[in-house]
Amino acid sequence: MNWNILIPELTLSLGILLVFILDLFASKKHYRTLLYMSALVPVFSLLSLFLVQHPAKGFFDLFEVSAVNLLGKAVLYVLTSLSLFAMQDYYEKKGSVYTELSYIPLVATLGLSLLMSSANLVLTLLSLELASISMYLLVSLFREEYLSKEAGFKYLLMGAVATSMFSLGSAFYYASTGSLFLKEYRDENSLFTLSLLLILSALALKASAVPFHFWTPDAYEGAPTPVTGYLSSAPKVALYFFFVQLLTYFHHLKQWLLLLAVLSLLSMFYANAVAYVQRSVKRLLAYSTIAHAGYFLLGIATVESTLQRALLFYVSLYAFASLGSFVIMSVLEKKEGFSHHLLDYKGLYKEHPVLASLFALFLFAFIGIPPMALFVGKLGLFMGLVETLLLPLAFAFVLASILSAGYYLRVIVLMFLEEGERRFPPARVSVGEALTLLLCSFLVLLLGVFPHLLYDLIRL
Amino acid sequence: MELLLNLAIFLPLVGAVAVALVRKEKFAKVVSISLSSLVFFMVLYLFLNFNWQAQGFQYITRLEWIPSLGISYHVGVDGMAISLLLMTALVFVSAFLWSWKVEDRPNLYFALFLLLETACLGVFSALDFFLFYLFWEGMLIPMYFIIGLWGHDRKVYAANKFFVYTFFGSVFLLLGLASIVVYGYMMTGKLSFDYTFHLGFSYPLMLQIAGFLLFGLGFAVKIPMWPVHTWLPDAHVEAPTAGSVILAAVLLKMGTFGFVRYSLPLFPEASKHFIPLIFFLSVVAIIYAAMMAIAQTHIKRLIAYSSISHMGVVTLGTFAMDLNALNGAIYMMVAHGLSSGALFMSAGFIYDRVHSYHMEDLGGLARYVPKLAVLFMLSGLAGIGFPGLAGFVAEFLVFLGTYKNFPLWAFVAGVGVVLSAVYFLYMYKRVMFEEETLSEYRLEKWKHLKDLETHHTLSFLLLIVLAFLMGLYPYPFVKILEQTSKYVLGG
Amino acid sequence: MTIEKAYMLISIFLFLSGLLGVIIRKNLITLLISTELMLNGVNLALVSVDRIVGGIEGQVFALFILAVAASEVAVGLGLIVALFRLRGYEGSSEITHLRD
Amino acid sequence: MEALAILLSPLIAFLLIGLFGSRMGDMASAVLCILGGAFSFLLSLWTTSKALSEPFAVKLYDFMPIGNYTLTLGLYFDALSSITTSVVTFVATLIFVYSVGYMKELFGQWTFKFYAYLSLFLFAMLLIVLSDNLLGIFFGWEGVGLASYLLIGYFHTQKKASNASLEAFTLNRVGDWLFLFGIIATFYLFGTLSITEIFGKVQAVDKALLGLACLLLFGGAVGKSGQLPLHTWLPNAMAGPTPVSALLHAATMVAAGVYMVARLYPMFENSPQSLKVVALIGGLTALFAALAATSHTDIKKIIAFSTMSQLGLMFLALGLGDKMGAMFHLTTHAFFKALLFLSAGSVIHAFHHHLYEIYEAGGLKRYMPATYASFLVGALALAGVFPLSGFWSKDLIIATAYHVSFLWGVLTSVVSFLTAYYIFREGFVLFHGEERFRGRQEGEPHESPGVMVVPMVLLAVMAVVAGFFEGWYGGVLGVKKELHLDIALLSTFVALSGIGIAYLVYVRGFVDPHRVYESLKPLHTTFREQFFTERLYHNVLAGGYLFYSKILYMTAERQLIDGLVNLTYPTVRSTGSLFRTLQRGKLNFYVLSLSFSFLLLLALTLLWR
Amino acid sequence: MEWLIFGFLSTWAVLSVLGVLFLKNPIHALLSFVSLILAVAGMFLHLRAELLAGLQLIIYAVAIVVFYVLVITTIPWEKVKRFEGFYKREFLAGFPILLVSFALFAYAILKGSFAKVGLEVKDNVKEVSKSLFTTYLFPLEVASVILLTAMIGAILLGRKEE
Repeated sequence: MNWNILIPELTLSLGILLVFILDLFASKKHYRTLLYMSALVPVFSLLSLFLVQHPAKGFFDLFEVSAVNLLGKAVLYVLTSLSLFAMQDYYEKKGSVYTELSYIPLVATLGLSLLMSSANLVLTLLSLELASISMYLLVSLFREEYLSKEAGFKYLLMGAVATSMFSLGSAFYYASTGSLFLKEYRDENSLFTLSLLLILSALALKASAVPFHFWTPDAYEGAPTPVTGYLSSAPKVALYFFFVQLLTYFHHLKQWLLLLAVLSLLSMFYANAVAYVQRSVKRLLAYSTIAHAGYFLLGIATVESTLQRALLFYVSLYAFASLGSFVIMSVLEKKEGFSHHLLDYKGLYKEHPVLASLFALFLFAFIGIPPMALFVGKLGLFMGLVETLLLPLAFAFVLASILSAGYYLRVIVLMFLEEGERRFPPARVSVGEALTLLLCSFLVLLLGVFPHLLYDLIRL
Repeated sequence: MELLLNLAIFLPLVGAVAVALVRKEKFAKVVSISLSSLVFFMVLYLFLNFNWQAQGFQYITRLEWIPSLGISYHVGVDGMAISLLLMTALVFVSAFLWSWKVEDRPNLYFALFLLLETACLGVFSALDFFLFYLFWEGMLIPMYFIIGLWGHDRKVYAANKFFVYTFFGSVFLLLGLASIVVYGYMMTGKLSFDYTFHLGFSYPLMLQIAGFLLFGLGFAVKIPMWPVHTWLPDAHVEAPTAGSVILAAVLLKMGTFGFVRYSLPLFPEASKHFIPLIFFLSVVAIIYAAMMAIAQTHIKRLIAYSSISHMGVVTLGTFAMDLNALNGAIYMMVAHGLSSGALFMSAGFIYDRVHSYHMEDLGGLARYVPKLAVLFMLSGLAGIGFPGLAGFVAEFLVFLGTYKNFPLWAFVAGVGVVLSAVYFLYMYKRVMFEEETLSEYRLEKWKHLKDLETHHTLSFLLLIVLAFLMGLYPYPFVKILEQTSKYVLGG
Repeated sequence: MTIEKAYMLISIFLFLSGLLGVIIRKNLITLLISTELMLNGVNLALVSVDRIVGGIEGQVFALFILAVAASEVAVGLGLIVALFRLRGYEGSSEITHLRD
Repeated sequence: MEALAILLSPLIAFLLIGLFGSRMGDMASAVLCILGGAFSFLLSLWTTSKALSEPFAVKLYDFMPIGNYTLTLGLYFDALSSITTSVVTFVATLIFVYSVGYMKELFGQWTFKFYAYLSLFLFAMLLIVLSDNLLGIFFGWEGVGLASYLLIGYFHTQKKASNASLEAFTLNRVGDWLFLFGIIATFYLFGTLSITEIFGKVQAVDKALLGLACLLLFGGAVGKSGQLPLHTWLPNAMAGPTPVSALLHAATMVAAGVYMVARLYPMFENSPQSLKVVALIGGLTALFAALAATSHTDIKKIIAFSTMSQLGLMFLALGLGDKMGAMFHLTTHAFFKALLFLSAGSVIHAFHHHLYEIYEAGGLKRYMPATYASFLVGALALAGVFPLSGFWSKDLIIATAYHVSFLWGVLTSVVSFLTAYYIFREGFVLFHGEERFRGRQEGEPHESPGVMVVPMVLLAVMAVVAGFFEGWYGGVLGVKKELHLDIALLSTFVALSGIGIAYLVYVRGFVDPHRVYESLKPLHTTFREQFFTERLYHNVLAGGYLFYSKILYMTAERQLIDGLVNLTYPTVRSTGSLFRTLQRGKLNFYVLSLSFSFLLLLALTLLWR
Repeated sequence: MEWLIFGFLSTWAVLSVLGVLFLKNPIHALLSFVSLILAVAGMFLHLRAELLAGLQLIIYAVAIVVFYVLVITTIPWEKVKRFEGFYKREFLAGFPILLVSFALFAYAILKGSFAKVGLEVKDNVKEVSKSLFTTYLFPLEVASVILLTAMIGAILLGRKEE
């Protein structure tokens, strides 16, 4: 047993255990301490990443680490820590304190972390499930809030469908390759093709690509906002790091490119169109996530290190930007009577210049304006698509990103260029939220100007 | 010297941060004006020391920036760039002076303008695609907010239209950049965003055509060429005066600059291939926009259309494949920057005093604001290519150069000379003359109008004086462009 | 057509019936049951594949699926109870408060 | 240096007046303006004496590089340019002086502008005359256009004046457009823009292209000189103050076209086709304008049409190869036409700028003897009565016309006849007959002050004596001309008969002119409406341009292009709301959609080949 | 004989599935589901997956179904009446879709080539357990975490909020 490769996850698990035990004995008073403690757990895991020797395999080859998935884990841990920091005040203000909240996100992260390293479909399924079930819980854990439960149930049911699809896909994979380990398989075989479709569909559902996106807007809207932030960032990173691994095994199928092209085109255009008719900013950002899923899927359309590196860079920074914007929304939601209706954002700049500016920063980043880091990802994708001569896809990407500018701008217009009608009591930004926001925006800007700090680490 | 160029680019950025942080109104104004003047003098110094006989770029700074992507911080100027830099720096001084009396959120206002200045200076001096694009898009956000926050009634519509439209162009531009960078990578195995690195390639025709179209779409929107021009009138109409000035004087030049700097040297065959198309679009722009201009009653919209018309002359000259025409086109960029800036100031001043842009509400102002009348007239003359002012030299060179290979096109485009005089003087007549058509009420109001204040006059004079200088003694200004034009035309 | 393949077909039938169940059933509990139906179908498929290829990994996988199914049901039922507490009993057609 | 000073003194005057006029006051500005003009005149006399013996050039500075060629601005003094300079500065100075009296009433109302414009005009005009290269000529060309625009629109509060100035500038610009391309074509023909160098190479170039260049250049002259078809601005330009009409629209600026063609005559000479066009346009305009003049009743417009007509004659002469005749007529015409305008201005001044219709005045002889005398001299000179200057110069042209073709000769004779008729018609109606102005204003009309009369007298003297310089003028231009007795007799007869008819009709009352005009109404209207060209231009061309621009703006721009642009947003939105129906919150429906799309993907995957 | 057993079991399973899908009352549907579980367990036995058959019975028939029963008993049934049965329209739309899907799946299965591992399995239970505790030990641990989390979640969600 090569325990070395499991150190980060073990650290995480120990942390979970510690927090769990403390939670059992601590009363609600200590909620804040617990949450901050748990926010520090991923930091330790992050540090422990440096102890891992890579590349290596272990646990009967079920589990493998490489430079890339370690990087993914690092990003994941940072995201988790940040979103935990941002959770504390929101739940307090909303009167929905659960001490359990301190470790459930960690469990989800554990699942995602395992997902990135899994080399066997069993482990993939289980880690995915671990993450999913914790996320169902996170979505629905909102005291006395019907919408949160509804979102949770919808997410759960769609998730269950995905699980069974994934399992069936695994069954076909097993039938065609004779093993559940991910490995090279090069025959033309309808069973294998079927397994590709099923597994891809299940993962696409988790990644909320059209037409498997239906849960996304509802779950995002119903979930407590910091959780939405977590949902829109951490799983994406893990999934796409996993996707890049999966690419090795499936890309030779001629259906792979076709399926991904269809999925990504649908996602881009569908989501960008529907986002225009949203009335809630939260839902709007949910659709933005779907559209971005479309962009990201382009990154794995075919094997080309330029593409995949750009994708991983893009998705990591997207996660930060997305987390940041949802944290801003959660700060705003602490105001009495604030819903996320577009009109509530009117004149936000007057009331909260800093928050509004940061939100605008993230929105501009989503549009893909330099010097925000997402731009570099976009550029990388363009380059990769050109390099692989997938020019129609590049064109579609261009059109979709132009299309998307409109609805982001609408939010910016409301915040900056229009006068507010409703008056809300001002919202305070807690320390944790401030930390998260600062770090997210800092990273988005810094890595926009010096992308190589991260880019060079992504070695495929 | 090299340092000076970098300082000139980034001083405004520093200023922007300072102005945004120190929330004092006076501080903002003083800092902006003094910084921009400083930048202007730096650029002027560089301009005067520019070796106009030397080929290639000068004042080059090259630092490794993002080595793994082949991106470097690479700035430098050629004759065209230094001329445009000079014009840009001057126009910004002028715009800041003009904004001396801004009362609405002055700190943000000046900070955005300073940001814009860095972006504009950067675009003209970047020698790296990535850096270029960074600055290119960097101007989008400040301008968006300038239009959106300080604009007039339909500012939101205009700002959005401006943003989406120009973004539309620039994403295609980005795709084009990516394509040629990738091509360079595939050919040499070296990933490089460096402009000079790519100059050496001769791309296959298909790639040239694709690249030309992608780049061209980005530039065409910014210029703006017919028929992707409709954002411009709206943006101008709604923008605050200084915003319009910068928009017309500097931002539009980015597109034409891009054509000269990128499209022509990188895609020479494709450029030749597309001459008929570009000429058609240019001539249509010249005549069509002139017709649009005469149809307006809104003076700013009229001036905006005149910009489109003049930009048609620039694109015509750019693609005439002739040294003189190209010189003229570049000259036109600078000249138009000066004249259109001054024209928008005039319109803005009228609005400040009378609160209307509409010709129906105006008339007979000449008697009451004589200084404006003079400067407005001079600006207009500079715009319509009156000899002795910069615009004439430019138009003459463009038509001269174009006539060599494409006499008919040049001749037809020359109608613009007539039409521009018509719409400008028509507007001037409706705004400044014809007092007898005024109502009693207005006449009474006009009697209390205040003429230009000192800061207005100064900002006018800055532009007009340079326009005169360039019109009366174009020799050095044309000479400085020659090497640029030569290498752009490949020889 | 071996008997294992026939079982495969039955398993697909079960899977798709589960999907159909999710599509047509009104009651939240029956929705959950339908997802179980899908998972059962998958299990059957795994076991029959095991027989066809002559291995045991399918059964192992099926075991894990049982665990997963159990945990999903647990959470799902918890949610149903919570929904019931908050709104009284709601059918699936009425959990449509989150919509565009 | 002194050569440069000719050019610079009006420029300096302009700058000083422009910058400090409001502080100096109007009178000081006027004085400055006159001083600038006078100084220029004196210097030009001096340089003329030098240039007559030996043409010389003054290089100013390198203006701009055109490819490998460097365009250097400079001045060129030869007989033609220096004499013209002297004439221009002389007439200009006199008119500047005159205008002090004329504009006196307006002093205190920023009248210094007027002098600034006048100085500017003089500078630009001298630039045309003196430049040694085409581009320099173009500079002056546009400069006088601007000055003309500003001066016509001097009374800018009036709609009429500002419209007229706009029209003038526009039509001039049309000419300038052609002129500009003429310059460009010339440049490509000769590789240079310097006129002296051009003359050296004129034999060597392609004739067809030379013809094209000449025609384009001539286009500029057409615009500037108010020839057909760019003529309508000239009569309307009379909206400006009278000194302006005298200086710009009679003596100098409009003559610039003629001067330019004469200046570039070596080019035109080598391209007979273009000369034919010049002759045709000139001849047509001469007749056309003369006809129009017979039917107009505006004091100044009649003289304006006369100017057009005379310019037409000059072009005809040029076209027929008589450069000297044209230039000499240009010179004499400058004197007597300026004189006529000044006299007319004097009348207008007498009525405090309220009277413009000839039929509203009458019998002024008694009140304004000096003006009357001046007008008479001017009219006689214009009619070409021996021995006034007009006789000599016109005689040259008519002789040339008869020499070339009988048809041209008849044309010139008819024009001469008409000229004599209409100018005396105006004179007689104004100064003879009953005093129709009674009751229109308080007090009696009075003679103009000395400051106006003296220039008139001086001009009258010149108008009388200038003709005697014919021989000398021909000598310095290197052309030998002798008097053709038959032609001289014929034209004197023609002129006298024109005067006679006018006398019979308007002084003797032989027939009632109103009834005659009434009975010939269609003809009269046609002439008066300039063969409806003005209406054509104003209503059809200008109006049509405006109309179609507006239509195009409303349709192509707003509806089509911008409409399409604006359509994107609703399109996307409606697409969005269409797709939104999928997301109605119903779980069953979600799964159904999911299954359906899954089926499609399944089919795609399995059946894709 | 084999086919006979298959026929019996599959008929049973199909009938139970129809019950789950179309029986109005959720309790009846649940009962059909239990019957299906038994049928599937039988199939497992028939396919010689004894361990799985046992676990199927234990986990599904006992644990999961008990969950359901517990929940169902806490819900007052008179309110549920409104939401019994199934949507006809969705059925009409969904049925053909799934029918076609079934055809495609069947096509793929029948056409597909299965791998051959060729492991001689003597004692199924032993082999599976061995695999479970060697190769798949790690996933087993993960599964336990899942179950734990789900348990905590169920408690959190199901308990009465104070």
